[in-house]
Amino acid sequence: MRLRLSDEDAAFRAQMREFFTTKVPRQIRDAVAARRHLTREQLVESQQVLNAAGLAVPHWPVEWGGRDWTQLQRHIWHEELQRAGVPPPLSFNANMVGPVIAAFGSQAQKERFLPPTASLDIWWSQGFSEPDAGSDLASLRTTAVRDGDEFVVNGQKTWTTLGQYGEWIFCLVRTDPDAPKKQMGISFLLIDMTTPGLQVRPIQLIDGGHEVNEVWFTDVRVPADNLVGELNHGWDYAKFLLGNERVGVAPVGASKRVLADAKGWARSVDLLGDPLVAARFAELENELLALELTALRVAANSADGKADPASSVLKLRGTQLQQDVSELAVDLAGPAGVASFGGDGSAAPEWVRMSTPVYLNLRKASIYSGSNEIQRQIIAKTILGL
Amino acid sequence: MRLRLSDEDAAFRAQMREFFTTKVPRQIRDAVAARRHLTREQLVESQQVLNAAGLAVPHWPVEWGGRDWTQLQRHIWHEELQRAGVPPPLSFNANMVGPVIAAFGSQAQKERFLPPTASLDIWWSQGFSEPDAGSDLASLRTTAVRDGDEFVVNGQKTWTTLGQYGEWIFCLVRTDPDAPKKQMGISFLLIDMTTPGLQVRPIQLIDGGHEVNEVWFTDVRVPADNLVGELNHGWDYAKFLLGNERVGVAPVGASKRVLADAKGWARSVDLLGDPLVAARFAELENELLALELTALRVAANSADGKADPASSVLKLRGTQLQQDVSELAVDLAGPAGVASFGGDGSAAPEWVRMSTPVYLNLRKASIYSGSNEIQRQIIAKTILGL
Amino acid sequence: MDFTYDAEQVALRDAVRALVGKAYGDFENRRRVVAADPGFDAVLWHGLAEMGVLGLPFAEADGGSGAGPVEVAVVARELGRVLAPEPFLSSVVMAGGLVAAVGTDAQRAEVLGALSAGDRVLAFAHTEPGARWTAAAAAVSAIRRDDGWLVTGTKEPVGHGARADQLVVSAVLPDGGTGLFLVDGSATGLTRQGYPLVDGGRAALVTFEGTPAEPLGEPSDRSADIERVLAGARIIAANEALGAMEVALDTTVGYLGSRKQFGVTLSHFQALTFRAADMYVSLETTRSLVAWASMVLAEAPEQVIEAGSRVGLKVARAGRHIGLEAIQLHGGIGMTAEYSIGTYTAHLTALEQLYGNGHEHLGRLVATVGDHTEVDPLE
Amino acid sequence: MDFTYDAEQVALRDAVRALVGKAYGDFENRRRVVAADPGFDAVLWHGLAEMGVLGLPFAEADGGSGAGPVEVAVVARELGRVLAPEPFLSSVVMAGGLVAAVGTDAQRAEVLGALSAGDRVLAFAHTEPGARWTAAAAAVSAIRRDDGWLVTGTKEPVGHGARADQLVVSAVLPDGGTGLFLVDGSATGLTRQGYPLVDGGRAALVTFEGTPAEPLGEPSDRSADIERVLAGARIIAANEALGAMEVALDTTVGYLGSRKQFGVTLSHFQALTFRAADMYVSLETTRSLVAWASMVLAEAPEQVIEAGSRVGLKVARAGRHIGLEAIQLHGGIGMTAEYSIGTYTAHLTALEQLYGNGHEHLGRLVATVGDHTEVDPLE
Repeated sequence: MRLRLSDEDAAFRAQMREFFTTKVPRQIRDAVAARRHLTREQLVESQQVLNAAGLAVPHWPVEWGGRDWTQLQRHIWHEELQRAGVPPPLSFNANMVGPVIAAFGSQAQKERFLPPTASLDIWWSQGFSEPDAGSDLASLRTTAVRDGDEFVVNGQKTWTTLGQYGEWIFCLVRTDPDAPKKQMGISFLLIDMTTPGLQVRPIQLIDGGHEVNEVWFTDVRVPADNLVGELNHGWDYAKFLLGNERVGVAPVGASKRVLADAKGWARSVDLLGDPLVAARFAELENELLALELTALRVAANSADGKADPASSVLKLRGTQLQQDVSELAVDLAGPAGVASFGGDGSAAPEWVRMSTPVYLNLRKASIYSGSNEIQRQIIAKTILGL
Repeated sequence: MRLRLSDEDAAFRAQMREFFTTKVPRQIRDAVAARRHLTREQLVESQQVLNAAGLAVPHWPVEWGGRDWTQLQRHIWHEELQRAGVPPPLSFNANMVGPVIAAFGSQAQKERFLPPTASLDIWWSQGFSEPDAGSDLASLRTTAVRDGDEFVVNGQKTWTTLGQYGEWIFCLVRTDPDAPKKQMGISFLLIDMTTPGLQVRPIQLIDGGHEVNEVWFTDVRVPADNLVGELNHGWDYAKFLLGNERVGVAPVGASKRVLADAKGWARSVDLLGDPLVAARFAELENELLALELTALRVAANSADGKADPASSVLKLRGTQLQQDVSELAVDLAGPAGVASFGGDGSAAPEWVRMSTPVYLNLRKASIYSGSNEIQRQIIAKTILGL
Repeated sequence: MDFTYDAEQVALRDAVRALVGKAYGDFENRRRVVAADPGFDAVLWHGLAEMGVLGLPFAEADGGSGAGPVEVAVVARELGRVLAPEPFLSSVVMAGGLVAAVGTDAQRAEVLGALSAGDRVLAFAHTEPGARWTAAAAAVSAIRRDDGWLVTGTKEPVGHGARADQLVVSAVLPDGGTGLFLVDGSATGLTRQGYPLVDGGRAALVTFEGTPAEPLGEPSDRSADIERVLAGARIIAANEALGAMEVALDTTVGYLGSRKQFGVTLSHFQALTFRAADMYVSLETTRSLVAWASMVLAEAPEQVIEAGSRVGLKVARAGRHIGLEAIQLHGGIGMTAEYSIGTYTAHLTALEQLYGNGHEHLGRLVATVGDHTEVDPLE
Repeated sequence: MDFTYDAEQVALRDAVRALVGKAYGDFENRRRVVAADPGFDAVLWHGLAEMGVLGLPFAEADGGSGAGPVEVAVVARELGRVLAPEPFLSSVVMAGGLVAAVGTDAQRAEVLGALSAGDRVLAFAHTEPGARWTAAAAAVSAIRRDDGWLVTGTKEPVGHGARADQLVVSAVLPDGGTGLFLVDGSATGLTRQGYPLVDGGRAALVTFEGTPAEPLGEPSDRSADIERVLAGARIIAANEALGAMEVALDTTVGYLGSRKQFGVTLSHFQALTFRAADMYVSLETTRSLVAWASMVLAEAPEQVIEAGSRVGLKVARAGRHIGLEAIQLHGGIGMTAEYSIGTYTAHLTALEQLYGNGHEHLGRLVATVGDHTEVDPLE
């Protein structure tokens, strides 16, 4: 057992911290600290700054821009990024479609897609969930029927996060409706979102924001070259995509940053000295420490490359704590918390105004990307054998 | 809506309070306040004081010692009893076998059993649960086979609370193993515990006490006259027994009394002024108030005689709060809480010494008499229709 | 002791339910209404006036119908069930309540008459930037000028403050203490910037700069009246929250019973139905405490402030429990503004912010926990 | 940064596991041992000594084996897994730890040598009636008499205080401050009344009446040493609690997978398996914090007191969560002393009481929460 980082890792950490706090434009990091929705331009600019320095997709194959880092280094990279308020590289690009194309795509697909995916010159959307296929994803019904050199896609996807900015969308589509199991007969298709018949409709969320969308496909024609890997093997690629991340599953760094900021907020309303408030800080700080150490433990000890079951723990507990921190902020905000949409017409500080929309928005954290019920299911079945 | 008790009910309340705090021997009430296990003699004496005044079995038919009280009066009786630290009449007698015999027994059974059941001249035990029939009670396997004028009983019952004092035991036994449903083919039998072949074995609990027992039946011969009601209809009587109580399901009065005493304990260790401790008192007091009002609401508004689904709410929440209060006591006790078995060899006050065994013992509250999981099941199915 | 509505109260409940149900039974309609200023339905507001609802708590001599707090509670619960965005709480219960409590005969007749008739919307301009549910004013002060009074300073958030025709304003008096004043919506030196809340409600930043103001009753310290009326409003708000929680649970139960995943309805997943059962326990115990507090408001004025904190704490705890579980048990659809459930949660949050959150009420109860041995609702 | 045991630590773990497993792998055997005084197995105690376990934390010059806190933690976790009742924490970690910290060369060699050899059981007589985990003594004082010192007063609870051959006693010094003394088990004026704890452990009320005592090291204020050794003991106790929680969860999972109700195993009830999943989350995050605190104890002495409270809080929360759920998920059998699970819960409770409960540790963290912006385990 060893508490301290090796000299090499400590230097790596200092280097990351230096880069993130000096090279990524301050107004972007300020927007993150203020818990605002970022603009498309801000997200693109930030990722391009990272990518230019080789820091956007470190977990990709080296050939395509990855770095041969240890899991611990990836963890440090991700924590420092959050700590500095740098928006993480767009997950659909960096963590989802990129690794799938790198692992299962054709050479032509790799060459065509991976560089602009890393640089966010292509903005990807995710086309997985459907109105009747949420936690039960495998029951999806969007179809792709082969017609010559093309697939013809019909159906509807939903919960497409930031789909309004999307240029391409990677979709799970049903290519064999007669397959014996519903997990079979699904393929992984890349679709240009400017193709005729594809329509994006916004869904307004309870925080008033526009973050997710429905995507409708009506006879959308997709070149057969855009099939990734083998026909009817899409479920395997989806599982790979959903299961291969071990770093960054729990938003520890971001929650710690918000909690640290919240101490300042509490001071500003004379509540940090209130024992009942201080107790919530102390409990949250301790639980976040335990979670951070769990993430570190997973990262530091995963040299054997086994998929680590603890990712469900990180996701489950990480989102709970993220939500708890947001709830504390609402309580600190007090009556002025109602002024969320007051803008300059309100005397309330920005942290107060953001508190309620963020609190409501973060309800998604325990629903999206495998709800916490799904995580408990995974823990009970896979880890505990129940 | 009306907040105040009617003059009549207020007078009734005062009368109950007067009786309980003056007629029931102080050393018995002190033992309850000290959270000690009561002796058999104390329980018998207390119930006989109540019974002599017509206050032991008020919910029975008037003919057999009951009082024609409203549900609200029964509620007041029960709350004042707990408030004064009077042990409630033995549940097996007063709430279980008594009402069953009164409702379904023969005239001879009523005459023979009801008076000594009310006066605790017969101490009843309950023979329902079995090692493989806990929450799933209907799967019980103890058999009773008719042989002439007798039943021959074989099997094992468990969790027989205070069975070491038992003189008679009322049992659910399987009389028709071939019945199409397991709920059918069960009968309700009264058994003299001195009958040869009946053996009681103590089970030590985690608080060190001896409160429950196993009861073994080996060719125990029971007169057929001791069958209550009809053969193979025992499940109906058990449901009646388990479902007919609406008053006293939640131990609100007792929890309130302990919480009030705990304020004194907290003062004695200089912790009532600690905001984190005071907050626990304030939360518990508020939740107990809400629960007491719920019990009152059920009692005051149940004139229509419908079985009230809220009894599951009262049981579930009542036991949670009872356990929470006991947990607070452990925290107040601090290091000296380990001295549970120190007796006079310890300098710790009795409340400190009792804190841990009581806390552990009360884990039973959410397990016995329909576990809290069963209560949630009832709420989900019966009330919410899920 | 009786926890049930009497026949007239049931009739009132049914009438209000029918009226607001017609307006907002379709959630899409509510979305439309709150999307545009003033954020409520003027026609429905007049309908409520015609039904006598807006004058319920006021004496007949003042233009009201002289009903009691329980009737007001009945109305609030129905408004809560459909998230009716009308300014009943802010205008009738709080601002109107203060006019009734401290206004002169003439003020009561004039202001409450117009309010009861639905012809005038009031607002209570009291909370100040940075203040936390206090009864005293600090950032707005009043000075006497020859023939009248002027108020200066900032209030926020003021519920429905931009739309209000007339404001009841709390202000520091020249000799200290918090006085109450009436300010006309068209007064000089009055600036109002309105905005929507996350639940579709409305509030405003209201600035006074030497704005003419008329003392409500005598210009003396009214902080005790404010505290009492605020506590009463908390109890009425708790009824509104209760209505919202009832429907939030019903909606969730309906969803669990109909939404299919993995080939069966969600009601086949015990982990979910048990959580619904726990929500029901929260709801039932809240129902009891809300009923008790409403009866205290009607019968035991000396206990109203304590009852306000007790019900405030319980509603805060239950509102979060039920509101957050309702979204989680719905999953993705619970996050959308198009579907109702998330707005129920948002509204429960806004009610806490406007009437005091759990931390606030717990703090108040903590301060008095050593003063009594037990809490006895029957004494 | 490395959270794993090295090869030697794994070997130590396996050796201890084998030894204590032979003694207590059968829970009935543990029941037998704790039923009679002294409440532990003298043969096993010597076995641990022979294995070098009792001298682990002490320098070789003092008769120990000069290992570090991580090795001590490894042992405690294994003892926790089988609820071994031997006085490792009280005798070796606390009393022995103080002798190592402040004893003279001669005292260290004499006392720690005998302790390491299994020939002498120590106890730390420190907690006083009514005291709550403080480092200072108040109810026992020491006076100097010609040729030596005498101590007078009462200590309780003293872990294994009745059986101990020698006591390390904290006492108020004539000039103030808390000194440490050695008192022989056969000293005059020493009265000990031992009793069992709910988990089968042992403690005692210990009374000194002018009892001869030998200063441990110089008779000066040792409260800082006591605080530091207590914090270290908390971290070792957390390892013992972790071992107990691991087995409590395993046992519960095993029960859910095998116990049948309604014709199927309990593992078919999602409401139960999800709760087991939440227990696992508690366990895994506790595991991480315990490992961290153990490394702090080994590498960062200046952080030990804070780490003791952090791990104390986490272990208290997780211990209650896992301990209480373990009983509830077992149902009736979880209430019985014959089956193991309830005793795991009782032991977790006793560890909190002896080493500081959640309220205590939370209070300590609350006092310092404003002193730092964030907690960074990598700094």
